[in-house]
Amino acid sequence: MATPPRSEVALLFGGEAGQGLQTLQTLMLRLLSQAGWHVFAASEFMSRIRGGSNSVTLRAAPHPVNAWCEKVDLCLILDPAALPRLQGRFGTETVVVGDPRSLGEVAGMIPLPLQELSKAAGGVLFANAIACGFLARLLGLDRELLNATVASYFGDSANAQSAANLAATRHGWEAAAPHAGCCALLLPSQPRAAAERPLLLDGSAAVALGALAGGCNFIASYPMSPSTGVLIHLARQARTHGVVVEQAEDEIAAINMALGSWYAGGRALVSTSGGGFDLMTEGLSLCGAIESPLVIHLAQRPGPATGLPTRSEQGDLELARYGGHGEFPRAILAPGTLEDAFLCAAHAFAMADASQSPVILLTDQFLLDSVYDIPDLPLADRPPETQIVVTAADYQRYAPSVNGVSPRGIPGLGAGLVCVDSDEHDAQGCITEDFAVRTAMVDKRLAKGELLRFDLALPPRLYGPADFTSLIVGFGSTYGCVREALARVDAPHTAFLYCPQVYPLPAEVVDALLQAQIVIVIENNATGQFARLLRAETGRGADRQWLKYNGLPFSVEEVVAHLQEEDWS
Amino acid sequence: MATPPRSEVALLFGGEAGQGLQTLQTLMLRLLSQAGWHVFAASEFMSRIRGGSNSVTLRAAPHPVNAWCEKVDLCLILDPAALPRLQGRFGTETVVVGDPRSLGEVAGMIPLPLQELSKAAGGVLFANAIACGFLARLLGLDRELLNATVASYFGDSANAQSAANLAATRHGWEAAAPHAGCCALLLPSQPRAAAERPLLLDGSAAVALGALAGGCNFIASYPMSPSTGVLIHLARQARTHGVVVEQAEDEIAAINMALGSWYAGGRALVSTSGGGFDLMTEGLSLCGAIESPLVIHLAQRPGPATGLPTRSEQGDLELARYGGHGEFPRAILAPGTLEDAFLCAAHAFAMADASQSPVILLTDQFLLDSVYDIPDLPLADRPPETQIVVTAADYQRYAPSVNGVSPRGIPGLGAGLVCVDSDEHDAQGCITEDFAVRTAMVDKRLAKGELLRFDLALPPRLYGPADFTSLIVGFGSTYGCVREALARVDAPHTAFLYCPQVYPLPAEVVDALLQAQIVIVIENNATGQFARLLRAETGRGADRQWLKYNGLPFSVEEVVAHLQEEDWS
Amino acid sequence: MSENRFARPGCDVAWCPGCGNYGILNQVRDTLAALDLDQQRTVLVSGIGQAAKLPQYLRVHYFNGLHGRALPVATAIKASNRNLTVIAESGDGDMYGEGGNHFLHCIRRNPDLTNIVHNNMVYGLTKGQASPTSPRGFVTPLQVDGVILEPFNPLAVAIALDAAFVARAYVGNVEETRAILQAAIQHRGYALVDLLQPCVTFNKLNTYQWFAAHTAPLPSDHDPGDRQQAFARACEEEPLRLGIFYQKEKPVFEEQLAAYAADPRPVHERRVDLGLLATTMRELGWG
Amino acid sequence: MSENRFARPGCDVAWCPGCGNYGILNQVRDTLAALDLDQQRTVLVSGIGQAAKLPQYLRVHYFNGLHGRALPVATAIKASNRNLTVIAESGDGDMYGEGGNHFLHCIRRNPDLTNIVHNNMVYGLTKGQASPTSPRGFVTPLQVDGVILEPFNPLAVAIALDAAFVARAYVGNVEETRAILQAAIQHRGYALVDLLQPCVTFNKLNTYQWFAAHTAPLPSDHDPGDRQQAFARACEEEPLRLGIFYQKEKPVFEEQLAAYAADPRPVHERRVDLGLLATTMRELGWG
Ligand SMILES: Cc1ncc(C[n+]2csc(CCOP(=O)(O)OP(=O)(O)O)c2C)c(N)n1
Ligand SMILES: Cc1ncc(C[n+]2csc(CCOP(=O)(O)OP(=O)(O)O)c2C)c(N)n1
Ligand code: SF4
Ligand code: SF4
Ligand SMILES: [Mg+2]
Ligand SMILES: [Mg+2]
Repeated sequence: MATPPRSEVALLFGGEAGQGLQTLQTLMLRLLSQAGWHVFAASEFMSRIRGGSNSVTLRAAPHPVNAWCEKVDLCLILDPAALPRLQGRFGTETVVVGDPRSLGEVAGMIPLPLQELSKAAGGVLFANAIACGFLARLLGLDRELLNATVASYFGDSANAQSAANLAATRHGWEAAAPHAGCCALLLPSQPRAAAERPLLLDGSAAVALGALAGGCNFIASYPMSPSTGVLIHLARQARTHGVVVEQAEDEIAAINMALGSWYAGGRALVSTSGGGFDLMTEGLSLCGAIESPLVIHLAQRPGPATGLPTRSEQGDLELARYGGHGEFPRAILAPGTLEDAFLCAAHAFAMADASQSPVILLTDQFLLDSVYDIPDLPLADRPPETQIVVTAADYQRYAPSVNGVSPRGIPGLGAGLVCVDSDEHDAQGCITEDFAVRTAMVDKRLAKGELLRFDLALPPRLYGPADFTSLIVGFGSTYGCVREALARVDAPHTAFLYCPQVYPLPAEVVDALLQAQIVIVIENNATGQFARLLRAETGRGADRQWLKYNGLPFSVEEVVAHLQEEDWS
Repeated sequence: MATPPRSEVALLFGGEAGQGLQTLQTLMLRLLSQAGWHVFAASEFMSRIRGGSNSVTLRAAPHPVNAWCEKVDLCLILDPAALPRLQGRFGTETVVVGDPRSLGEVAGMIPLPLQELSKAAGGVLFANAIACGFLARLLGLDRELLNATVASYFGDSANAQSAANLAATRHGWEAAAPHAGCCALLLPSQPRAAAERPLLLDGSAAVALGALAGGCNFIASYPMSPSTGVLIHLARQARTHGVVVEQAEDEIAAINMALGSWYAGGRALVSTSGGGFDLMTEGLSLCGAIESPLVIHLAQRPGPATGLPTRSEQGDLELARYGGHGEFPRAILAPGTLEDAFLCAAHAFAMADASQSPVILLTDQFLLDSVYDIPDLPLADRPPETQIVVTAADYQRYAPSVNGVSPRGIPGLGAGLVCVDSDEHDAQGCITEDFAVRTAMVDKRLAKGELLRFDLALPPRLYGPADFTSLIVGFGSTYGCVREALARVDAPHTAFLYCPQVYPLPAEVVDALLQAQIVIVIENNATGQFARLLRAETGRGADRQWLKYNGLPFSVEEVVAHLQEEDWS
Repeated sequence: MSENRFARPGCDVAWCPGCGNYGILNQVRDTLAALDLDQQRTVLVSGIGQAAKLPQYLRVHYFNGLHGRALPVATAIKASNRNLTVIAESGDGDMYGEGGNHFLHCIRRNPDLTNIVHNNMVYGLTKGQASPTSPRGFVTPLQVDGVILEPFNPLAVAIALDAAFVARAYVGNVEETRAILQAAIQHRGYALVDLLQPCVTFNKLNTYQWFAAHTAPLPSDHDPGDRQQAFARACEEEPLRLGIFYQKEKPVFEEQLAAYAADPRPVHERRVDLGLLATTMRELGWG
Repeated sequence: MSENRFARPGCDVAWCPGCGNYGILNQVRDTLAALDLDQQRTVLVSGIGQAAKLPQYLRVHYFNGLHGRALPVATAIKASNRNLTVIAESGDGDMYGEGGNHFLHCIRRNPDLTNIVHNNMVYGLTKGQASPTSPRGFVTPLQVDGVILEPFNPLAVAIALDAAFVARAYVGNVEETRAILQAAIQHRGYALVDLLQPCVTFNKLNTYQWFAAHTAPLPSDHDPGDRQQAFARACEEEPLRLGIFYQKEKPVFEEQLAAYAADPRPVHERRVDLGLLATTMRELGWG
């Protein structure tokens, strides 16, 4: 079964919840990254704590990777249910590893006596280290690097746990002897120096760091997959970075708390998923009415209702755009990379603050749970300043202004009173039913939308020829697979327009749509929400739609197949 | 100040909340209706219980009227604040009536010594009867009819309250002697025989009656203007018509109760306004997921947030269309007349039941609080049947089917089990994470959208030439003013497309848009939501938009002015 | 118990090995059978969470709705068809957190349903955050410095709301829990069973051992008719008392509805009376 | 009282003549002045309803938000700037109905704020439907056969939640109400004042006369430190007792937040520490 050395490799681990796939993922990511590779991992898992059947796809390549692929070079199977679930992805050259004791005899499978070795090592807890040692040897990796990685993961090597895991790793390594290098990686890659270490982050961490970089100092949220990671990251930083963190009793409380915090001078975030966002929409409307800044992280998963809680979809774009009653401006940022997740999160705070409007950061389970290496995150030179004024005695919260933005005061800072009202109000914030004031206030609020469309907008990025005739348009987490697929297929005159800001549509998006003869919109939902949004806003919709809605992200192969179906002549 | 007799008349009453404008409105509507006129009244009022400054516009004409106009022929002013608020609507011929004791001297005002007469009659409670008698005489109405109307309103004439009010009416009548007929109506109109009485209904009553006709037997709601009227009407009918009525603790409870009732075989309605609807959107998504029928009455008022609680707007169309996370079909019906309010409410139940989807009945404060006469409401021949099946032992709630609709069982009827789940589920209603089942279930749910677009759709109605080149498109309560304005202005090749179903768009709407050279969309909001929806769905948007968003409905005069600005050459 | 007709053998149960939910499942199933309930008239309603998966594992009608919203659904089912036996069950986060407002107002309504709350003092399905009943100081991935909120005392609150039936059980006490569930289902009106349940994965504090050591039955002289006494016992923290704290006959919600004044049939059996409707139309139509 | 700097003279008050809210407005205004609060640091938060309009008629900072949602807003304001005095007030429908879940969990949190509930036992602004505190049998345009739900007893529930300060006042008793409001604002932690208020337009049952006849001060020997006694008195229906039922020193929410462990400043005074952030980034970035 040994194959010639490969320039890149795709691993797949299948197992039950609770079998430690996450640990194995981390160990292998670190090991391969330290060995000099670019790495990527994405996990798909069921909505349960133990059992079921989950998997992790892990890629290593000499160039950066950030897309999910179906192809598998080396597959480790930990539970019997995994094999039938995953084998559709196997090719003729896929190397399959598993324990015959639990899986029975499988033709061509390289046996890894995991049960036996675990028992010897001291229990199932050591299965990950064993598997790691085993896989490392199949991949032809360096043994010292392996040991260093395992040791650093489990704490310094003096500690007993670390020592036991190192021993387990060795057992795995040794058991792999008959198959050493059977799935070897081509380049005798240079291990990285510690100083050159890239960042290995998942999307949740990137969003949380971006929020901190944006000056976030308050988060109130209610746990909900896949949004909880951001909340937990910020809870861990509460002390260090001075963030007020509260688990609210429900999503309604969460968003109202966030608005209360902005009112008092905080920079608040809420993190939720579709169902929780629904519950927040009245608060979103309040945000529009009182002209408060607000950042909402909407982490998408497949709906409707509870749907598939741990899986991925881009099915809440229209909810983000239209949720909340009445009319008021908002912005929606939909990053597709870790860097953009960071930048969009940070920028969301600046946008919200400057426009006194809600900004929705639209992510999905796939992006949030994907891990890959990036050289660095672009920290700004200076900390962000909240645009608040020291009020004078005659302060008016809703003083008229050309661009719709009134200077924002906060209680306790200055001589004025800061009065905000969810009813229609006058410049002072007092309830009014005056028809002319109503009209003026609507106009004032809507004027701020122009700031979001122009001054504060995040432009789209075009990949491919500037004189394209065919244009693939996407947002959020489809970024990686489209770029990789385009690199694989010869699609002349075709460009990819990646839109980290999906609403309001920056002028460049409109221009690109007008230039295109064929517009293809790719999105991870069933009804083509982005295409509809583009048509609603510009009159120009999609000529072709690439949709997927089974709960999984697009794979590179699927996009390649779509590209190949197109007639590029 | 006497003017030549008029063929129709527009009255305006201005007063504080608590001064009895509603009683006066009812008395005058009945009187004029009994006298043989077609009548219409619309009120605009502040969000307070006493004080403030409200008004009622009441029209009488030989032909049916159902639009609000700004023109005033005869104005009764009850409070000092009303005069400056309303006098912008006066023309040179407007007859103004008021009590100099409370208003001071107003040039040209016909004095009605209301304070003095009220005191004599026994107190302020009698002011309405006095005013009614006074106005009746100015209008040249028949005294016997006046007495009969007042008597029937206050109960039989033997009763003391009735007698006192009759006396008050007489005082008013007598005080008007010097000005009798100064604002006379032209036709010595024939009083109607009692049997010919038309119905005098407001929009809330029409919706409630439509719901009953649609078989509604359950309503759970939380009070919120302007949706509360429907709830109250049904509460009054609870005993007679066997309706389970419950004031929920919040809107979330309300919609979940409604879903529970449908599950158990009920036909449930919820009634709310924008903010409450926001809170219901998670339940709406649940409705989509479990494929429950549901009827939601969304009574619009100006937002965002609390906005103008007692005023009118069409600002929640996009909320109705896109609210709720994930993807599932729905229908939105937006009646513009009382007959349609009734029919749409009844049809909403049939649609929801047949498609197992949510149907949103979209109204607004103006429609709900407008009163006019209609000959009758079209009751069906047979009571609606709920489409439920007696289950067999192997019953599957989500059995596959061609049009997406699975036979709907309920607990307690048959040998099967009825299992519904908000998670993605298989045919039996059990949780699944199978990717193929997921895809099939999404397709099944979305297939039902075609039923709503075709088989069950309420088609638009076209008024004007079939070979139009200009098309005015509207939905809901703009109906009346557009039709009246078009009757007044010569707008060749222009037709009005009135859409009681705004989503999914019936094929006829699409056809009409394609035929039109110029599309004008009229809507009572600031951002042109219907125009955007049309563009999103068809690619064809508006060439011109007539928008209004100060909290008032369009007046006939405004639409006339818009029409006159158009270049019809 | 494989002959138990409420059992759904062979289904893939998504709980962790050792979870307290298995015991609850058995106890609920046995109680339904012991009461000889009509399967065709038994409806379970749940929200979202580990506890809320329970109906999936029984042969009953079920409505597995939204997180926190089981009680309004259950109330409406009962109000639409009074012939059904309705049980609303979910986790502590679901019922006392997200669904707290419904908990309050459902008790005020007093529909004839049973409310079983799997109280594991943690959010299981979302991986171990604090629930409203988590003790002070409880450390979680989110409450990194420990819980700082006063734990929610469901029994005390229910008694303050004058709930018709208020009980606490512990899944480890099989017979006692069955007896309590049985009494709760038989009680006419709203019945709360706060059912202590170890979450072996995320709650390393409130374990089987902990519950065994920190619970005790109500004293034998406890009088469930005495609201003040019930409240006092509900406030006790050590030991946590088990049993029926409070019980009272009260007017039942659905029995008082005007809709049933003249017609006892479930709403699905009724048809619109068009003649009556025409009359109503005329009545309303006179302005 | 025109020199009262919290007064906002000349504003158009939207309440009905004779409404109990006028008295509450005066009492709140006088209490703020009597406590000599810093106007620049006093924030009123309200929801929607007649009661919720109160902040409009005072010279204070205010956040007049959504129906039912004053408490989370108020909690966050206090948690973001501990130098502010925060008062959350609204009607009974707002606080106990739509906002019921926040009422529960705000008490559990125990932020240092005062919660004034105008309890007129009716929904005023929406024209007279029953509120959670409406008595059984109360007939309204919506409850045409009278209320069939158990009235919500806010004091009993608050005591069941072990609230830090629980009081009931009646607007007709001017001095007593001022004293209670004063104590509530001065109390460190959450303080509930359920403030009985006649709605002269929609509640023809619970009038000034009715309240005068059916309320009485707590007995002079009442011990606000005794939770059981407080609960027992809270359960009494005739007369309705007035005064401070329960009071307790408890850890305050915002004092326990990790965000303030090293830095007492309000969040608006802080800036991101970029160096620290770079370190955190590296820490998280090692997979
Ligand atoms: C509106 C909404 N918010 C959040 C969630 C995510 N969620 C699912 S279960 C759960 C909590 C589970 O805890 P509990 O109710 O105690 O049940 P357990 O899993 O402990 O049995 C949460 C927060 C959701 N499904 N819906
Ligand atoms: C989400 C939402 N639901 C309903 C309403 C309508 N509403 C406004 S005030 C109110 C109730 C008022 O009663 P209460 O809180 O007791 O105040 P009161 O007017 O009696 O002082 C309601 C239901 C609303 N504004 N928002
Ligand atoms: S996480 Fe806890 S509650 Fe959930 S199944 Fe596992 S042990 Fe049970
Ligand atoms: S309706 Fe009642 S509560 Fe509202 S202002 Fe009038 S009297 Fe006061
Ligand atoms: Mg739990
Ligand atoms: Mg009230």
